[in-house]
Amino acid sequence: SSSGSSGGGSEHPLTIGMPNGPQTNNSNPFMATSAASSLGYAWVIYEPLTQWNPTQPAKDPKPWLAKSWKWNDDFTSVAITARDGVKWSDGKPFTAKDIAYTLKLIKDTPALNGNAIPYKDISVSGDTVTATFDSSQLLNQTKVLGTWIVPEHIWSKISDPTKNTNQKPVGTGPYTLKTWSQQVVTLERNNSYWGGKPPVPELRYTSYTDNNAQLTALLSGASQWSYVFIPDIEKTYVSKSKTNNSYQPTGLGIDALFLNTQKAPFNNVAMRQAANMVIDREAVHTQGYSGFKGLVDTVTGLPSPAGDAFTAPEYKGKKATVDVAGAKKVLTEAGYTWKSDKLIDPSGNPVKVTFIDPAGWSDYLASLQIMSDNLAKIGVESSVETPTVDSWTTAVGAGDFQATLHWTNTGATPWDIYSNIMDGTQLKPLGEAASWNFGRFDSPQATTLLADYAVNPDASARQDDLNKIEKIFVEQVPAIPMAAGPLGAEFSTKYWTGWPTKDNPYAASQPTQASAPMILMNLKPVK
Amino acid sequence: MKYFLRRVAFYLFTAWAAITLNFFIPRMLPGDPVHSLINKFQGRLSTDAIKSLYVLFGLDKHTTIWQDYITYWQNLLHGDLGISFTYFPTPVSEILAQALPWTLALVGFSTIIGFVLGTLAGIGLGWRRGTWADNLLPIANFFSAIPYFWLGLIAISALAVTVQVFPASGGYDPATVPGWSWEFISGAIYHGTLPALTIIISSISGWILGMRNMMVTVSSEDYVTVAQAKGLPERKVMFGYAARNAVLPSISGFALSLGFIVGGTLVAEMVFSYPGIGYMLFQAIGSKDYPLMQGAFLVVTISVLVASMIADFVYAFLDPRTRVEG
Amino acid sequence: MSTLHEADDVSRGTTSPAVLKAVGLTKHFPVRGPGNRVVHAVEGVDLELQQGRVVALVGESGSGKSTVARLLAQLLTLTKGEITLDGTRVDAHFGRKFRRYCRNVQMILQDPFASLNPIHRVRYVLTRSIKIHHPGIRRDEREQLLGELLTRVDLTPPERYLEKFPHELSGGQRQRVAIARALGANPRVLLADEPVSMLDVSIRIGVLNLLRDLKDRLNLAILYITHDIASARYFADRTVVMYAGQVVERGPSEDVTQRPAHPYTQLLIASAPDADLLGERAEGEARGEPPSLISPPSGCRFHPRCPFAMERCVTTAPPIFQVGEGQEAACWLYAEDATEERRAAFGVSA
Amino acid sequence: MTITEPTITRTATTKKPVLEIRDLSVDYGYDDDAVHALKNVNLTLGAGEILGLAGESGCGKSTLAYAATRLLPPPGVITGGEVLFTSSRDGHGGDLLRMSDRELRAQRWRDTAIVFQGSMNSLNPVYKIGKQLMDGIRAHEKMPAHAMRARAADLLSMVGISKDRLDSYPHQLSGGMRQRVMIAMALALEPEVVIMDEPTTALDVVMQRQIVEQIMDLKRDLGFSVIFITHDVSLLLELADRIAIMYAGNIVEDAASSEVYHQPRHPYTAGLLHSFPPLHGPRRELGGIPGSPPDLMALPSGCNFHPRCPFAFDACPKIDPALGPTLYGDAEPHRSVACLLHDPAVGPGRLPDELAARPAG
Amino acid sequence: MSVQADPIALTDAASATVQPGGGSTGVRRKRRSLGLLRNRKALIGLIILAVFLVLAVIGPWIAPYDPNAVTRLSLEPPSAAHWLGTTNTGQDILSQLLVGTRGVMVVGLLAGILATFISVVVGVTAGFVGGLGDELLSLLSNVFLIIPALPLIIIVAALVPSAGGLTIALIIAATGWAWGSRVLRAQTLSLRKRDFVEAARANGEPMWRIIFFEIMPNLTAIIASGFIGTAIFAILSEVTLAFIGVTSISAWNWGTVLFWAQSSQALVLGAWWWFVPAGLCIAAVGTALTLINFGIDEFVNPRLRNTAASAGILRKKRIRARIGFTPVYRGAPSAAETRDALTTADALTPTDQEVGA
Ligand SMILES: Nc1ncnc2c1ncn2[C@@H]1O[C@H](COP(=O)(O)OP(=O)(O)OP(=O)(O)O)[C@@H](O)[C@H]1O
Ligand SMILES: Nc1ncnc2c1ncn2[C@@H]1O[C@H](COP(=O)(O)OP(=O)(O)OP(=O)(O)O)[C@@H](O)[C@H]1O
Ligand SMILES: [Mg+2]
Ligand SMILES: [Mg+2]
Repeated sequence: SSSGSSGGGSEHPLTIGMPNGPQTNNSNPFMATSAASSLGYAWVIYEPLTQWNPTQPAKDPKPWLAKSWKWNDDFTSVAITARDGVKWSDGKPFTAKDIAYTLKLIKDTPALNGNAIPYKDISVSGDTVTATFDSSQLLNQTKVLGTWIVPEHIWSKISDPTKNTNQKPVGTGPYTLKTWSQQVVTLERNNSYWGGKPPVPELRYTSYTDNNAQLTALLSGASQWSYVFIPDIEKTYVSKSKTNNSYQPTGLGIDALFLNTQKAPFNNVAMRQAANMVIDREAVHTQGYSGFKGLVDTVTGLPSPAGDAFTAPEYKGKKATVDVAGAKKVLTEAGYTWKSDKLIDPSGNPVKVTFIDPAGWSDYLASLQIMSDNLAKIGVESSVETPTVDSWTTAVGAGDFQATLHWTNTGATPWDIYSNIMDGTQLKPLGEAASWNFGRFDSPQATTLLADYAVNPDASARQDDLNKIEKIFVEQVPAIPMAAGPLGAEFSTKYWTGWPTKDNPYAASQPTQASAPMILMNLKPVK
Repeated sequence: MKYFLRRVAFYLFTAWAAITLNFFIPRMLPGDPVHSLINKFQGRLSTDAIKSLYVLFGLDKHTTIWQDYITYWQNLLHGDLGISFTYFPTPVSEILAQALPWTLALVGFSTIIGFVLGTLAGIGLGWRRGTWADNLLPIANFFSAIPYFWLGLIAISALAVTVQVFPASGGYDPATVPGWSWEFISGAIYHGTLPALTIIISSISGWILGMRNMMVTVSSEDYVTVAQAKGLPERKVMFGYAARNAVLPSISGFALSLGFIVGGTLVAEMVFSYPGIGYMLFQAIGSKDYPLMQGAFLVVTISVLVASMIADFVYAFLDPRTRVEG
Repeated sequence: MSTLHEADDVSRGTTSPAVLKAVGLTKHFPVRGPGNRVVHAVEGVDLELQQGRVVALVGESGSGKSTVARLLAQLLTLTKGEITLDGTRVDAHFGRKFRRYCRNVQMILQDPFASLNPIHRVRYVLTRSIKIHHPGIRRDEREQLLGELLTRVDLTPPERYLEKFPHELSGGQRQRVAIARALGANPRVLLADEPVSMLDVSIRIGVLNLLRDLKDRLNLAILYITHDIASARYFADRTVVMYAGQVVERGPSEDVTQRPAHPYTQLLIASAPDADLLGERAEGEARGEPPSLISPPSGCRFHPRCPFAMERCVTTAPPIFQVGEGQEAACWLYAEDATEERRAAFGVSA
Repeated sequence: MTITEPTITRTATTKKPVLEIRDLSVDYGYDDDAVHALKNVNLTLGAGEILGLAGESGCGKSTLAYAATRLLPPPGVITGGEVLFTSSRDGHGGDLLRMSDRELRAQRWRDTAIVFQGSMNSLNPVYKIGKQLMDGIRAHEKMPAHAMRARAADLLSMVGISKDRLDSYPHQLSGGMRQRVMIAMALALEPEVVIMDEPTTALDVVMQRQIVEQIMDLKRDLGFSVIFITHDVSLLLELADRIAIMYAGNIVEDAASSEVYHQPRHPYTAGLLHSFPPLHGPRRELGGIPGSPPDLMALPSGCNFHPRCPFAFDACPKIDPALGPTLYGDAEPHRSVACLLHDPAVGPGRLPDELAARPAG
Repeated sequence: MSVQADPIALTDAASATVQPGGGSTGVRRKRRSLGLLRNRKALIGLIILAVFLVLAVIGPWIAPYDPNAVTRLSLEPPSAAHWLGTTNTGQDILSQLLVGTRGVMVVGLLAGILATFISVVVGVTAGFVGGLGDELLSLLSNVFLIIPALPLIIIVAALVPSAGGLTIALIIAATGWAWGSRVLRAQTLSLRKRDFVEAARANGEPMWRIIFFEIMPNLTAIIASGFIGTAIFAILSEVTLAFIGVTSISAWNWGTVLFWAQSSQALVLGAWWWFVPAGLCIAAVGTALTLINFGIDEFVNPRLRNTAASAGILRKKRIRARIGFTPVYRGAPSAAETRDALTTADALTPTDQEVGA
């Protein structure tokens, strides 16, 4: 069932699985809801302007459909030069006009502007497109340049791109859609790919209904590449066969225990610090997350190694460790007492904590249970509540919680993490829905620093800002970092090698990331 | 005739009630599809997207519920079930059309097999009651008392994981392309076997027990004794006289219990990751995908109604007494 | 063999005033379904019950006997007609008024197995009856009354029966309990709807004798419903014969059974098994099925089965004609101008 | 305590026997507290005879009929005896209680047919009556379909139902018609013995009369023998050649019907006759039988009837009488009675007036 | 659930035997009052149920560990310390099951009681009032019967912010009453036409007393059986909902245990001790309840009863009780008889034995 060409290499198709449930025939790359996005094959059809490696965020992006680009000083304008010799899979040439068309499409269709980029003006001259913005895009560089490009000659004929399922996608990528069915989407090699002949003859994307099914498929070899939660991955998956591999690097986005700084007991900084000192991140990592999400044990909350370049010198290499005695000391100094092993706050009330996360989020809940167990060591009575997702969303937004495990956005810099947790611009009174800073952390200093970091073009001044932000984070403990979302994948080296690994971390390895074509072009058949 | 009219009126009313219920319940659900989507991605979808998603899903407009209800009916009558949020912008009808055949095949097949086998077994057990056959009852009893999903899990664990006889999930062989090819169909049958088997096992015991009790009851009716007195062959007495009458309550029970059965297969589809409508419904509920939820529930309900209508008419066909009396 | 002779005399006269009187009793049951069809279960029945007398109501199954009884007991609402108790019109189906009526008129049902709730002991059944109809009675009086009731129906000693459940009693005993329950109200009228037809042959007579005894002692008016015309002759002073919801003949029991006037009564009597008539029986002339009560035959309802049917029988319903002393029949054969036909039918002039 | 039954069954019939029931015993229940519903019952049906079986409700009439045809439903179990069928036409036959399933099936309906108590439930509600008439024929005879249908139509018209009723369902017929259909069905294969269990009880007198007359006519035409079960003694007196009276699982008297009527020999029979008010003739006071019908679970000792018997004497509670000759012995060769009054050994040697009417001949 | 004087059974039993004379019925009465307990199936069911009810009460106290307590002992197979092993977070599974018993029982019973209440109110009313009211109420229950319950429950459960035990019980009750009400309606309808109701009315008994003292007591068996049926439905629904993660999983019940097992991929990890015992517990309770219901069925319907009770004797005596071929049993076969029997047929099968050919 492969597309003809022989030549010594393996003719094995690559089977890619995702545990995303049934899909519909929808290859609209703009929709997170489309099968193309959900399974990831959008990225092997449509390609971005540049390839940015989130596992090494400090590094510059790699040119992809853009040959080169240039930002102005205050990051309100970018000039992008299109690569030559690229063809759409229908044979039409790819030009800067296509880039301009795509950016305009995003600009004119708010529903497609998923990154909320404030485009102002887009113009073409020759092979260069210039886009201007309403504000500094210093933080959004990768998002602007990560945009995938669609062909103007096709999309301009689509009446409403937000309602289009794009069932015959035409892109520049190394593969083209061959057949689509609910369970298997088959892509075949694009023989006129600008980057050369893709080594894998055929890709088969399968959507498994849930994690169990996906894991079973991985174990049986039915899936060769996937990204799925696997508990105790070493034992469960990797050790099962010597061709089973997993590489789970992290990016700059974390799971943190958001503490409500405007509600007892975490309105008392001593209490937050003490909690930070007794929670066993190692246990949360191994048992709560079953070792799946990356351990974040830096004091700054920045995952290592992705965040190492951004860590303040004073915190470099510093790890958060369990220190019950230290925690008790902090509490005693702050006026806390114990009565028959129960912690009593300075105003004489016993300290009680309710953790909250939605029913069904088993890794979060298991982690919360561990934390709750940890807090018992300093005499805090705690429980875990599990509302429905919706009431949790509402409660967390309104600040109606004491502590919840929640993620942050993933960005090119630590700004997203800290802003999501501490930014005063997101601060809302209790009871009003906030989209971030759920803990109502109110530090004008942090707010100013974050704002400056977002626009200041001077690199060292920015690092300075960051150092100060980190200091506030470490001392004030607005949240307790726990784990970092993995950007990795499980893959089999039975037929193909050349995957990103710890030693060669050239890309985030999930099949649903924009880096997929880069990885695919890097694969080599196993003899 | 009157009987039929009454039944049809009843089904129309039930359909109306279900459709209306179907309209109002999702609207009372808290939360919205955008946040559900964000939550589903747990950080992998940037919160920047929230605004664009609201626009995308058309949730930035406000209408009264009454207007909505009218529009809902209008659309429904035009066969328009709206656009799914989860699979935006795929129309719900398309998603359902894709899922329905699987469910129909799986549920229809296993329900009918379960019913037929269970009824036959019940006939046998009821006819030979007081013999060793009675020892089978506790087994049937046990199977009727275990939760379906658990049976499914055990079956997967035993027959798909430990001994890999059957695939653990899916509706057909991923290596094949859906179509009327033998490869595909045999794969689909192969994939459907384990779910079907578990559905049959868990539903069969109910039919067995019900049918057996009816057989025992009917067997002591005079007309069965008369049939024996006439010296009819055993087979004829057993099927033509005893079973033929004993099956009547089962059939009307079948009509009414379809709702339960369909509920059960929803779980089956979830456990076996079967690409059917029940799974869709469950997904839709999770992601606050009202249009899909409504569509799936509607289809499920309407299929139950249609099936039970058929069962009703089969009953009327089998029982001459209903045909004249109200 | 002679005890009943006086009864014969009373049955002819209607001197004593009626306790319960029904005039033009009519009951139509609506039929489910399209149209306003009804079952004409009872149509224009007149009935009179007198103190110390037994009136038997005979007729084939479905002729409306039970419906008459239930109408008289006010368990059903009348479609037409009126019921008077001691000359006052009654029309109450629930509440205090109904209970007052019940105190006077009590009913006994056909099936003693079904008319006692299996979950209640005899004591409960009788206590309820006493409590309903003697409100505010003292406890010891009540106990005494219980004993009396059981003794009155020959269930002695009473203690032996008080704590029994119905299933522990024989059919005859159950029917006695049912009678005792009715007597608990101290009624003046007993409506007995086939009170012995479900009982074993050997104990039927016992219950009937008991009822007759009670009638004499308590001066009860009894409506005795039966399809066994021989037992009507045995037990009742007057007999009323019903056919398809209408009264076709009435009169002193002896006259009605020995000299039936209406062709239907004649058929009924000819059909009843009687060993004494062995061999004398002529083959039954009247065949056919009871008529539909939803669309009853025009004219005389018996005409499709009547061997003597005439033209006017088909068109016009016959009024009641006097045929003898106290005996009446609703049949055109007894019209003044029908002597010819009468002779043709019976050979001799009546 | 009990007298051992006579070794030779006393045949009360004068005709050649077609069905002989010997020492038939039946229990309901399988364990020790089973109800002994029939105890060593003997009964003989002569060819062409109508044998009436009367007695109170629950005395075992139906049990006898069903046990003799092995149609007794669980928990009934036959614990002894034999039921001999001997064809009066070609002499074939055998003991029904020792036949295998197959033999029994073949024998049923062809030799012995049965009309059940309560016709309402005797017809399969889901089949047309034509089909039900025909499948009995089909099971025993090879016949083309149209011939079978014609036969079914004949049968219907034989019992006075028009043949277009073949396509009716049972619920479309009235009670009387259903009962006639049952009779027609029983006669489908022209059996030699027809057992009728209260075929008319549910019907009113007019209908009962019609059906009884019909049965008499058919019997005259087809010459089968009938066991006619009812508790209406007066009907039997008219109808039957011979009557057997049952009480509490035993036959207590077996005699020609006129003898039963005019010269009852058993106190129970006499009492029974005193329970029917006469329709004609002088009105007389009736006493019925005191006491209540027996409970098979707790039967009185000795003669089961003794607690209700006006003539009981000291031996009655001790000895269980067997069916034997009357006190008049050979003067009444064809009748038998189970009463100690008739037993010269223990009885008083003379009968009370009520039971002492001299034998007719 | 009252065992005493089941009325339906009594009516049937009474009419099945001859009307017993005034004589000694003491033995029979005693036997009957033990009624349900004499039924082996029901007895076994009651015993199992009792065990779980006791566990529901004392479970939290006898649980060896705190079911929430996290330890480092991930996925330990059963051992002396952890009889049923541990979860991936090192929680003791036995403790979870013990603590979770109460949740299951309470929801099952609560939902059963609520649903039974609704079904009694609707069913008896519909059966008793008749006419239009009956039509409407029957329509309502038929609609509820036919609308797929589980999807509806899932949707409704998603509607409430935190679906705890009480809520779930309410929802299940709201969707699970229809069957019971149908049965009760039919029964009430037939009871209403019974003579004893008519007789009570003719005696002057007020309407409410007729409903509550004459009709309702006769429905006990059906109500009990409906209650048990709903309880089974409720328990299965509850664990199913917990399993698919629709309801709150903070309170332990067997469904929650299974939810955790499933979401932590216990199946794949081979941790059978995590999901097998919970499933068996559910099955045990379910079986117990069905057994009790069978007992009630056999109690109510004498036709179902008699052989069940005497199966052992039948086997011993080698009698096969069946319709249309009454067995002939002539006592334990003597040597001679057996030889006789052997002459024509193989005496080994009970059929031949009973025919004795
Ligand atoms: N509630 C009712 N609704 C409709 N029709 C009824 C009702 N009750 C009685 N009937 C009809 O009224 C007619 C007379 O019935 P009723 O019970 O009075 O007869 P009956 O003479 O007592 O008969 P039986 O001897 O069988 O008791 C019958 O045709 C019956 O079908
Ligand atoms: N299934 C049974 N279990 C126990 N005893 C039974 C059973 N069936 C019948 N009997 C008993 O057997 C005895 C005989 O019953 P049978 O039906 O033969 O009486 P019958 O004379 O036909 O009465 P009827 O006139 O009421 O039809 C009765 O006392 C009855 O109680
Ligand atoms: Mg009546
Ligand atoms: Mg009988």
